[in-house]
This record gives sequence, structure tokens and C-alpha cells, in this order.
Amino acid sequence: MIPAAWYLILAAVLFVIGAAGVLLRRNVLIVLMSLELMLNSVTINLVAFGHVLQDLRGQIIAIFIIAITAAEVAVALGILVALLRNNHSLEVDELTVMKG
Amino acid sequence: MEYVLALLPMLVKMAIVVGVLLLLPLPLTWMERKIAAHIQQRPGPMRVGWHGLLQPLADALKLLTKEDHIPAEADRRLFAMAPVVALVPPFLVFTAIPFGEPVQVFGTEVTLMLSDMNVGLLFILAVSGIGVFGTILAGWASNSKYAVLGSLRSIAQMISYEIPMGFSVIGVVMLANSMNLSRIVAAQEDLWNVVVQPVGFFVFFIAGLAEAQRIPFDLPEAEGDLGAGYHTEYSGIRFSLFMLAEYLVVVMLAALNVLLFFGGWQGSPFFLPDTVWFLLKIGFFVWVFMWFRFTFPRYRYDQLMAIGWKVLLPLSLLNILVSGILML
Amino acid sequence: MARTSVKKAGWIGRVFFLDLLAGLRLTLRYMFSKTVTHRYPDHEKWVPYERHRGHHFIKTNDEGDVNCVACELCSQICPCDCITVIPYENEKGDRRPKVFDINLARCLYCGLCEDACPADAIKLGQEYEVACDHRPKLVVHLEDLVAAPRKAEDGGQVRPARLEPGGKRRSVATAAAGAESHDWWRHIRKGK
Amino acid sequence: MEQAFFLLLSAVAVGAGLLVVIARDPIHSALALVACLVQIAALYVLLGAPFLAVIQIFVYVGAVMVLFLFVIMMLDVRKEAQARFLPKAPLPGLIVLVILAGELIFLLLQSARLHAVMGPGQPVSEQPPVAELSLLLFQEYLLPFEVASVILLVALIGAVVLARSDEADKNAAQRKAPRGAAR
Repeated sequence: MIPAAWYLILAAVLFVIGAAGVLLRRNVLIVLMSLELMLNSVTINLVAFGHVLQDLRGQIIAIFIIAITAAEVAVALGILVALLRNNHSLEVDELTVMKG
Repeated sequence: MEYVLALLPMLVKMAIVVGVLLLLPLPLTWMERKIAAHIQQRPGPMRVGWHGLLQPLADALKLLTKEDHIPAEADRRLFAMAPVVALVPPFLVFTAIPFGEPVQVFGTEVTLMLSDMNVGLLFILAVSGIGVFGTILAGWASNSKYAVLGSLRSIAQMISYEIPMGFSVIGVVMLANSMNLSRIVAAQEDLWNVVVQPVGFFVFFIAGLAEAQRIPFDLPEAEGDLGAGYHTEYSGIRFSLFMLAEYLVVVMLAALNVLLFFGGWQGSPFFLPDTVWFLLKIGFFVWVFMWFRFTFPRYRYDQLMAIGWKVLLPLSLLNILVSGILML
Repeated sequence: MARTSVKKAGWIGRVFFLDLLAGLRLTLRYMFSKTVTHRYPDHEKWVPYERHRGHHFIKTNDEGDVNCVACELCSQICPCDCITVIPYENEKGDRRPKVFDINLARCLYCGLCEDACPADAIKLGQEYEVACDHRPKLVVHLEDLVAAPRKAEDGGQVRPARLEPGGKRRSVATAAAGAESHDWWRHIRKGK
Repeated sequence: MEQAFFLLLSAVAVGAGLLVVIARDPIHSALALVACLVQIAALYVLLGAPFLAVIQIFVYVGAVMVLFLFVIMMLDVRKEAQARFLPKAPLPGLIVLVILAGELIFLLLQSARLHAVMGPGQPVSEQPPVAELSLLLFQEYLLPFEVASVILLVALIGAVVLARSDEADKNAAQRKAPRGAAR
């Protein structure tokens, strides 16, 4: 039997790693991937709680998260491709098109 | 000690499966070369052994002793990883494929599969979907135009054909009320699914061919226009690993076709054991794939995409709809 | 060669993939038909027709003397200058070649030497296995030309043969003329 | 046994996660993320959610990450791989990270409500049924399910619109024009 706390610790560690990627990396693609990592750590938490409480709702929400992530990635990568086509770079600090 | 005893059947089964899978390409290459030859009205390899039976060994020896070349500008680690990554999914898939009814060995019941999963079918589809990573890595790490083009093609092809492939088996899952492969086989005791689900079989067969990157859908390695596609830069033992993976995917696809639509080990003639009958069916499908390979020319890329999205996807959706209505 | 018999089947044919099925039927028929290739070095060998222009030979007369009178017409007419003839006078006072070399690496097997020969001496035979691993070996001398096989009677047939690696000059040993040879075209024309 | 599996999987997951953030080449990042996601899928099996594990491999590894790799390869980002981190001192980011980590540790150690839930854990069930999950999904959560499908449709259309270039349309129009004139 695996203590439920272990899952929470793992999720926390992955979340912090993902956050580090989002905050520190320069490449937009890697920032997006770090976001995925953060989403996954949250999903681990949900499923772990569902397992501990013997409730399937945790898994249901995880499924929704996965579905929505797929949509998010499709749109985000579409935006990236469009940005790059208009001669922007992939660096986070240069993507300032919407700045007033 | 008890632990080891409990694990023993599993270990034996694993050893058998891995051993057979590793040796399988030898007869398959011989078969493929012979079929190719006879379709082209020539005898094929005849010189090494009786009717060239030892030819695969000679080929293997040649591949193993060839220079293992890595391009100068290649990403060396990924280049070395790619063939292994390509090999993992086909092996993984065989953990979920049943080879017959459970049998009695020394008084204990032994299932003829490594893992009896409730979500077996979905697992197989998912794992065969990640088979594309080997191709992607190989193409990217080679740092060559042809290889990158090949892996770009394989990505697009995989994504487009995974969808109809997944949808086409839903009819089967609905009929069996389960995604467990043994139960799907058990549900076909009276009638094989190919009779009930001809459209599903058609879509699954074609999408499977495309998913396995077999001719006529072998765009990623199209030697006519891309050199050899994603494994242009590979030689020697790494290349042979790609070949191994390719053959395993073919066998896996044949096994899936048999399990899902041709009743698995059901309906064997009275004298054949179930498992042998099942393997014979798989062999038949492998032969069909090779027959297709040496009959059809390669599709053009836009035709490939058009078939996937405009023909197979609507057909599979229609199949789900119609079989759902009929089952109600 | 057999051909598929697909007519324009219209959209019904396209829906049911009649054209693809016809292709599959054709290849299936081929698969169970006889092979058309020769199993050349190991089991059989194709002997070309008599009109074939292959490796040269020099005819001899009844006394075992070469027909050649060393007139050097062949070496004059040779477009690639591959024949070397040096004449001498033998005991009987006849003009005979002392040296008769043909450089097969230069020869283009045009057969002009055959036409030019006034003594019916040099002929082009049906041998085609002249490959070798050392270039000087391609220069054949008078004794080779005399010893070279003459025209085969059963041209256009497939004869039993056997590969003898490490053998003498020709590594494919052919059976005697007429032994179980068969007409290869028999299989090919049948499908038409 | 299970604990050993958990430790192995989570160690690999954390290592791969670190590699995602550290790697210079986006392709390496993406592959590390793939490794990490596969470990997480295995963890789902330990958590008695094999269906979710398979979905994770199917959607995340088989589709989302492949899409990432496709875009990375298409955009040819080898030039971009020069600078790894943000140029100016990422001090604010680091501070935020430290605060975040501290908060999480504090919560995990101190929160009473969390400890009320966290027991020794449940045993891993061998073959959890998929049917109950689907019943719950299609009965109680039918509306969110439909909403999710609509969102996916919108995303699909949005991605297509975004990826279409205006120039391509213009080029197509130009290419058509002279042909029409010649006729």
C-alpha cells in the first residue's frame, strides 16, 4: 500500500518543476510543455484523492482535463505557427504583440 | 519463495513471448522475399540452404557485421535511442494479446497471455500509437532532409489514421460489451465479427495498414522519393532493429485483425489445437499484407490524407451509428 | 504477359474497389504460376541463338591446322583496333599467324572481322562468360581461340549447367549439347 | 513491491520533469516530457485507474506530444536553442518559485484537512471496472461531457483558422488568375 501522501508530494514536486519551466525558460514551446507538466501534476492529485476516497469523480475530472488539454494544445500550437509565420521569434520576452 | 513461485509462470510466458518475437523476423523475411519473388514470377533466394531457408541468417550476419555509421551532424544520443524506441511498442502490445483459452499445466490454470486487462483493446491501440516515436526520433536525429521529411509524414499519417482505427473497433466493443480481448473473442463464438461488422473490418484493415506504414501507405520510408525515409542514415545493427520492429508490427496487426474480426481461436477444425489455429490465421493475414505489398503502388501523399479523412473517418462514424441503431 | 481485364466500371466499381481487386487477382495468379527466370549459374544456362555474336573462335581444317592465312584483314577492319596479327611462313610455305591476339576488353563484338575474313577462319561464337578479375586475362591468344567452343547446335535453348567456383577459365560447366535442354520461351508465351 | 514501483516511477518522472526544464533542445524537452507522462500513466495504474492510464498514453503521448514534436520539427527551432533561460536575472521568478515550493511543503506538512483525508492509502485493486466509470461519465456528467466536446470542436476550427495563412490564399488566387486569362 502506498501512502496517499507520497502521491501528493510527487505532484507538488512536479508542479514546482513545471512552474520553474514556465517562469524561467525562454522558448515558448518549452513553456507550453511545462504547462502540460503542471496540469499533469494536478491530475495526479485528483486521481490520488479519488483513489483514497474510493470515488470515481477524480478520474472523471482527470478525463475532462485531458480532453481540454488536447484542445488547448491544438489552439496554442496554431497560434505559435501563425506567430512564427508573421516573422516573430519563439522567445517569450519578444512576443509582445498585444502590448498596448 | 512463494512470491517467486507465483511469478514463475509469468516469467516463463514472458521468456517465450520475447524469444519467439525476437526470432520471428527470420522466417518472416524469408516468407516476404519468397512471396515477393513468386508474385514477380521468380524463385527468390535459392542458394543458402534448401530453397534459401538459411538466407535470413546470412542477411542477419551481414547486417550485424556492417559498419555502424552515425552521421557527423547527427544527434548521437537520439540516433542511438531511436531503434530501441521503435522496438518497444510492438513488444509491449504482445503483453495484452491472448493466444488461446486458459490451459491446465501441472494442475494450475495458466492463461495464454501475459496480462488480462479490462482495457486491453484500448491499451493496444494506445501503445501502437506511440510506435511513431521511433520514426520521429530516427528522422530528427539523423539530421538529414529525407529523414526529417519521412518522419514529418509519419507523424501526420499516424495522427490521421489513429482516429478511424479507434472508431472502427467501437462496433466490436459494442458487440462484446467489453474491451477485454478474451471476452471479445468469446463473443464471436457463434458468428465472426467480420460478418456483422464488414465496414468496421474494412476501415480497421486499411487504417491498420496505414498505421503500420505498410505499402501502399509506406509514405514515411517511400524509397522512390525519400531515399529510405526515416532510416536513410541507418546501417548495420540499428537498421536491423528497425526491420525487426516493422515485422513485429505486421504480426501485431495480423493478430489484431484475427482477434477482433475473425474470431480469434474460435472455429478451429477438430484436429487442431486452438492456439495453432489462431497462429495459422495470423500467418494468413501476414501473407495477405505481403500480397498487398507486392501488388499495389504507393499512394500519393494528398491521396493518403484524403482517404483517411474523407473516406475512412465518415465510414467509421457511420458504422458506429448504424450498429448502435441496430443493437437498440 | 497477362493483363488485367478491367473495364471502366463506373462509380460502382470504384466503390467496391474492382480495380484493386483485379490487381490482387493478377498477382495471386502470378504467385501460383511457374517462375520464368533462369536459375542461371547453379542449375541451367541459356545458350544464345546461332546468330549471337559472342566470344571468338578460329576454325581449323581437317589436318588440325588453323584456317587463318594471316592476311590481317580482320585487324584492318576492326573498328576498335583490338586484333593483333603477326604472320610467319610455316614449313609447308603457307602464311599462318604467329601471333593472333584479341583484346576482349576493347572488342565490341560487331562481327566485322567475321565478314572480312577470306578464309572462313574467325567466327563469333555463343559464349558470353568472359568476365574475369585481371585485365591481362582478357587478351586471348591463338591457342585459346582455337580451343574456344564452336557454334552450339541448340541455340535458343536452356541447358542444364552447374556452377564450379574455383574451376578453370569458365566456372559454369554446361552439359553436352542436346542434353535435356528446353525452350525457355514456352512458359513466357503461354499467358498471352 | 508497490512502494518500490512507486519510488521507481516517481524518480524517473521527477528526473524527466527536470530534464524538460533544463534541456537545451526543445526536442529533448519534448521527449523528456513524453517519458514523464508515461511514468504518470503507470502511476495511474497503481492508483487503480487503468482506463485513465490508457487515455493518458492515447491522448497525451500519442496525440498531444506528437503534435508538439510535429510543430517543433516544422518550425526548425535549432537556432532558438542557443539561449536557455530568460536573459535578465530571473530573480522574481525564482522568488515566486521558492514561495510556491514553501507553500506546498507547508500545506503538505501542516494542513489538518489534508491529513484527515490522507490515510495509509488504499490497496491497489486488480481489475477495476470500466463500466461504472462510463456510467458516471454519461449520466451524472453528461452536460460537462457535451460541453467538452463542443470545446474540442471549437478548438479544432480555431486551430485550422489560425494555421491557415492569408498569403497562401493570395498565392492560390494569383496562381489561378493567369491560367484563367490564358483560357
